[in-house]
Amino acid sequence: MSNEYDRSGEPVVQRFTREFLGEPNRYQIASAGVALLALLTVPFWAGQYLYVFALASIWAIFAMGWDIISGHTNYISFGHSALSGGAAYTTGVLVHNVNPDMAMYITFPLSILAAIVIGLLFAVPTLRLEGPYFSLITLLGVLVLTQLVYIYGEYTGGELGITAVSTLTYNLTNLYYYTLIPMLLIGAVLVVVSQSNIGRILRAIGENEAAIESSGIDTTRFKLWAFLMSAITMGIGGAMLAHFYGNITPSTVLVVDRSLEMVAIAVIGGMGTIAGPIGGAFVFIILRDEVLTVFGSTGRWLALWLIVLFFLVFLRDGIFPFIWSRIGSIGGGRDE
Amino acid sequence: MADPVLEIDGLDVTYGKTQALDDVSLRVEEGETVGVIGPNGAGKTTLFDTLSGIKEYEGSIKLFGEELSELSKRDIVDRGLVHCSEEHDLFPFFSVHENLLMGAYPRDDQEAARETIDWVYELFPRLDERREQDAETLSGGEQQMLAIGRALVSDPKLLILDEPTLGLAPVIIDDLDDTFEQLKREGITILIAEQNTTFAMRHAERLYLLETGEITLEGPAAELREDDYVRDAYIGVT
Amino acid sequence: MISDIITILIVGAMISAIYALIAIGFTMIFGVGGILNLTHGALLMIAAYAYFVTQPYIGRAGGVIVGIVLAAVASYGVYMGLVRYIEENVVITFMATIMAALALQEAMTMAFSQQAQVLTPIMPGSVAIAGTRMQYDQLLAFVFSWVMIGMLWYYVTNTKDGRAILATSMSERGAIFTGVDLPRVRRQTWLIAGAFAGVGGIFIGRLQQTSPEMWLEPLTLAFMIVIIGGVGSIKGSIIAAYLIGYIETLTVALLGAPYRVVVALLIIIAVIMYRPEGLYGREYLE
Amino acid sequence: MSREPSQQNRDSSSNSDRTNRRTVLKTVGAGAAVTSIAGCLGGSGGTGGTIKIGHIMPVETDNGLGSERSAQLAVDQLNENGGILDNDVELVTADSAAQPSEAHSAVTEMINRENIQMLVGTVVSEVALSLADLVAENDLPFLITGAASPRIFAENHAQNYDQFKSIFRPGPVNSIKQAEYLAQYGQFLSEEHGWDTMAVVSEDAAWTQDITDMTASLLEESGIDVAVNERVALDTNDWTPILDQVESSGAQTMIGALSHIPITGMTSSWSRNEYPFSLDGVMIAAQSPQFWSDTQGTAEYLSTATSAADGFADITPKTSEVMDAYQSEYDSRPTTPTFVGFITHDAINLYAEAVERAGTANHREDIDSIVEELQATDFEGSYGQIQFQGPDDEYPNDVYPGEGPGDEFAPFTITQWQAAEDGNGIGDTDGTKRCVWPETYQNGDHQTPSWM
Repeated sequence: MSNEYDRSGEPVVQRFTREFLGEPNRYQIASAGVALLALLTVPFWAGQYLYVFALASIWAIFAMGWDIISGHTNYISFGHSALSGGAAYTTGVLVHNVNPDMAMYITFPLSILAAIVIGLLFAVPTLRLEGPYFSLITLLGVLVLTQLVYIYGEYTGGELGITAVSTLTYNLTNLYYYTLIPMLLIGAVLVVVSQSNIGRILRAIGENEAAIESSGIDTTRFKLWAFLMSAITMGIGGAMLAHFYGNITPSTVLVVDRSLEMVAIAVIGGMGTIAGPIGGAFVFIILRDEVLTVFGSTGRWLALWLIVLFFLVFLRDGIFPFIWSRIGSIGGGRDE
Repeated sequence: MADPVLEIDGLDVTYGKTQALDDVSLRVEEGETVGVIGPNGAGKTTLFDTLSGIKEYEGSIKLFGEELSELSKRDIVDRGLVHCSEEHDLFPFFSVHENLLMGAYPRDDQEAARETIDWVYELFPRLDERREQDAETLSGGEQQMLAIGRALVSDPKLLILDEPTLGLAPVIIDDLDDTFEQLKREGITILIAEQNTTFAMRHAERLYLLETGEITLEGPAAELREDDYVRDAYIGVT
Repeated sequence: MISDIITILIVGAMISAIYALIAIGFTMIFGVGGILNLTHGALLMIAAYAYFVTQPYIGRAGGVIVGIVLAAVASYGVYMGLVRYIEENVVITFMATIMAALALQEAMTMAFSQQAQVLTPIMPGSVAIAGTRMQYDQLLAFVFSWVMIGMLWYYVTNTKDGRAILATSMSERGAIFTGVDLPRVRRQTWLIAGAFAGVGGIFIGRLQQTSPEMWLEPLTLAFMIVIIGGVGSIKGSIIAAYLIGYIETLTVALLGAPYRVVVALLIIIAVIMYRPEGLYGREYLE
Repeated sequence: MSREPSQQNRDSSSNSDRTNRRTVLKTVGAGAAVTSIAGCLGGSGGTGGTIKIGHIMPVETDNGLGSERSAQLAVDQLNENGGILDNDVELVTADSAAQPSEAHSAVTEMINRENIQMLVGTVVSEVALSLADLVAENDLPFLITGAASPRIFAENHAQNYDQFKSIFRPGPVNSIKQAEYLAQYGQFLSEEHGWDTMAVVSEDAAWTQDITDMTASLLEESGIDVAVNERVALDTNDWTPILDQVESSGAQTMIGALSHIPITGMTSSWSRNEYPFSLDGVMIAAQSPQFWSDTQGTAEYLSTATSAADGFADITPKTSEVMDAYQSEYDSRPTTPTFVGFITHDAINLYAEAVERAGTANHREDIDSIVEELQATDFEGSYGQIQFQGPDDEYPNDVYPGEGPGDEFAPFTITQWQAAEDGNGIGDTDGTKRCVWPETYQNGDHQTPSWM
């Protein structure tokens, strides 16, 4: 991706955008460019929000990971934090129990592998069946994994967690780019997948699986592929989160609430669009940590869930697809 | 003059982007048996679902002079339109008798309904034998009888039958012929959709030919029987 | 040894009776509308808090009645105020109901704090049965459970309205063609499910704990029971409730409490792999 | 354990005027530098006139809210007496929701936006552990009040003292010590009532491991039969099997270590079913002054370990001062400062004294002086005489636990819920707390349940 959409005119950019974003008008291209440019320049215009934005970037990764399977195919996962948390714990357990100086180039791939393995345990029995089975298994899966962390407290530190993981950096500007760049790269890959035929088939599965199946497509295989992509994304995000906080506890990376936050982010941003959940993560985290704090620490959650509920009832497509189409039809306005 | 039982005018029904019914017009007068014939996928089932209030439509459907879209599904049954569908839509874990009791659901006079149930048992002695059997364990022919029986218990003023002969053995179809004659003697108004054109022609006074969502031909049964196109395309195929 | 077995038999029966109460409403709502109502656990919470708040003023029996009524009304409210508008989209309903449950949890936290509350016993005291101490409330829960199941059974088999509920859960089209008023059936079902959840909630709240977080576990239980018993099947959910109740009791006795969820997950996976329709289920419709 | 008396600092207040003026000049400059580095807004974000104290607690729990209010009380009292180094003191408080992630975010913002100069708080050990790196990186004085895990010091200070030197724990004593004291308390019960069989029941969490391992074996060593030593799942709802097990084991008391599992249900079923044993141990929920009403009076006879006897015994002359000040200010739940409140109140005051002595509160410029003075602390607080262990001790910067539970240094107390005379209990209830152990602070006898 480039931050030069707004100066475009080059055929490459035009072809790219036509292929992957439909037929955006110049306002849409401009606003996407402005949004991207804004993200890349946060340290210059919103320095005091760097930490929040860095956190939002990681949550954007999670929300995208959720979206590529659940948002696209409508197989709703209520336990995606089992994947990211599994990855985070793999990093932690390795560092804590095997070797405190284990390098990231070892822990990172192993963490992603762990997310894939956990993901396949969810996916294989359930993805050939209808949605609710998948939802139940994911929900139980995250509860079980949380329980296992307590059962094997000797290795996982139980509720006290693992503090041995090294923190990425304390420089907020660096921290921001360390999270933003991977997020944008993952986002680019997943947007391409989402806009390709694979993505279209996944969305079609979400709309009417029987119809897709009757046209001779093996939907289970596509769902498995989507889930695999999701697991890899969650693995990357999970390992990043471990290094973001420098410590891992069940409540930080694993408990079911974390999974439901991912659902909420994707809903607000726009399910099945990849780009929507990216924006959704920023909206959600800023609402949670900055705006809604006026309602107090419990009140803000109440407000957040009510907002998500509002979206589900009145703005199902999410905020960014809505804005995108508004810009597309009227022209003008800003943001992604 | 009394309103016709059913009067459809310029009916359009769509599934997403595909047009299932296109400018369909049709009427059924009281006491008549009307047939809709046509190939599989022509839109007969869509038409019947629309009549039961399951599909949204454009155009006009008047049931005893009332616009259908202003009636709830429940009202439609109350007005006497009873749908006996292709899939039967029986209650699989209810016994034969319980299914018939459900047929009595819309009726105010439960005593009269009980009499109708007895009459249905007379009409279909095989159902009588299987009173306590779950509907899902019945054979295809028995399920068809039960579906018709359940519809009759609802005391229909307009009985709409979707593919009653589908998948039935010829012997059973003979039974159905008798049933139909009896229903007509009772004076029940019937709208029947059939791929089995000969069956429809045996019982219906007037026929409509529905092809790819459009009415392409209509007229008295005798007239269509002589029609070359109908004869070539639809008679003898079943 | 023998006394251990008897203990497990008794303890299992008591907890299973409550599980049955929780699962029945969940499965009924699924049956008539194809909706997985994830606010179900929150209804239990509402009933428990209703009993907690009103019992000191109107007595124990009054508190129980208010709890049941309020849960039923809340259930009705969830349907009329939210689900009715989105029920045509199963996935949206699925997510909206869990968000509603989360919102209720936070609302309860704001009103009553996170602190777990103690409910006054409905029937104070306990009795030793074969060496196992049983609170009267546990026995009461067992009795309540079967009385309610009996009443439900009578209602769905011997009354017109009840039969319509059962019929709708078997075939929605069949129900439409026989003139069943679907919106009315749904409203009734949500009311009944709420009442069952209310009874279950008061007993769960009384015998375990009443806290804003008490909704998730019963919800997961209901979900599991319904999948094992067969979605939409009342009979299946009762049998599965006892199955899960006994397996949990055994797991706790043999392996320890933390393994409850683990064993439950393994069983669920086995069921899903080898008998996805559950014990008494039809194929998952739509 | 080496003690380092700190008389040499006692007189430092005599030249405080001169020190202060110098400090103000110095810190204004530093404040500007910090502001520009952190990209922060506002001129007073530094130390230009306000010293900001950060407070992190799960404020929706009684312990957390009691601490927050006590911190505010301490800050108000400091301001009435001229502030710290002539600067106004401001409390910046955030809710950790007992979640490490929430706490991490909140403290990051406090450091970067509010420019706090000291952090006090957290009863939750996982939160304290997860904040250690962040706080150490910023050289921020962090006074831990409530969280008892020894890991905070064993894993950090003992490995690299210089990195983690700014983190202290004024109280309570760590959980290893608590486990030891709990065994001593068991012996006391044994002597008092002639009990010879006990049950130890801990929730299955990392903080209770010492109690499972140490308390039980110490009890055994002193000739008490530990018939049950169980760990129960954190999601335990149904206490009947455990209570039955304790009953059938013949134990006369169940020593519990329970924090995450709600124990209100357990308490009422223990009392209502008249299980024939006493309930003792570390029961976090029972520390709340509202536990009597939460359990509708069934808490009677239940004892729990707590610091400062939750204010129900005069540990030091200051205990009742803080208690009275708190109660004249607040009359809603929690109606007493809770044990955390006392420690937090002490922490802020000992910090104030330390920076007064150091002559600077500028942690970014001069953390060494601040740490040096904190190390030299010998502060009579409301919950005990507070000194810190030296850099070469086993737990550097952790509170000095004294020689025993009744020592004036960081005393360890057990309170029991008892019926109040003449209905003069906490709030409008019939229940009150009495300190039953150690004997130094005792103001009531340990009572066995009436049904035993």
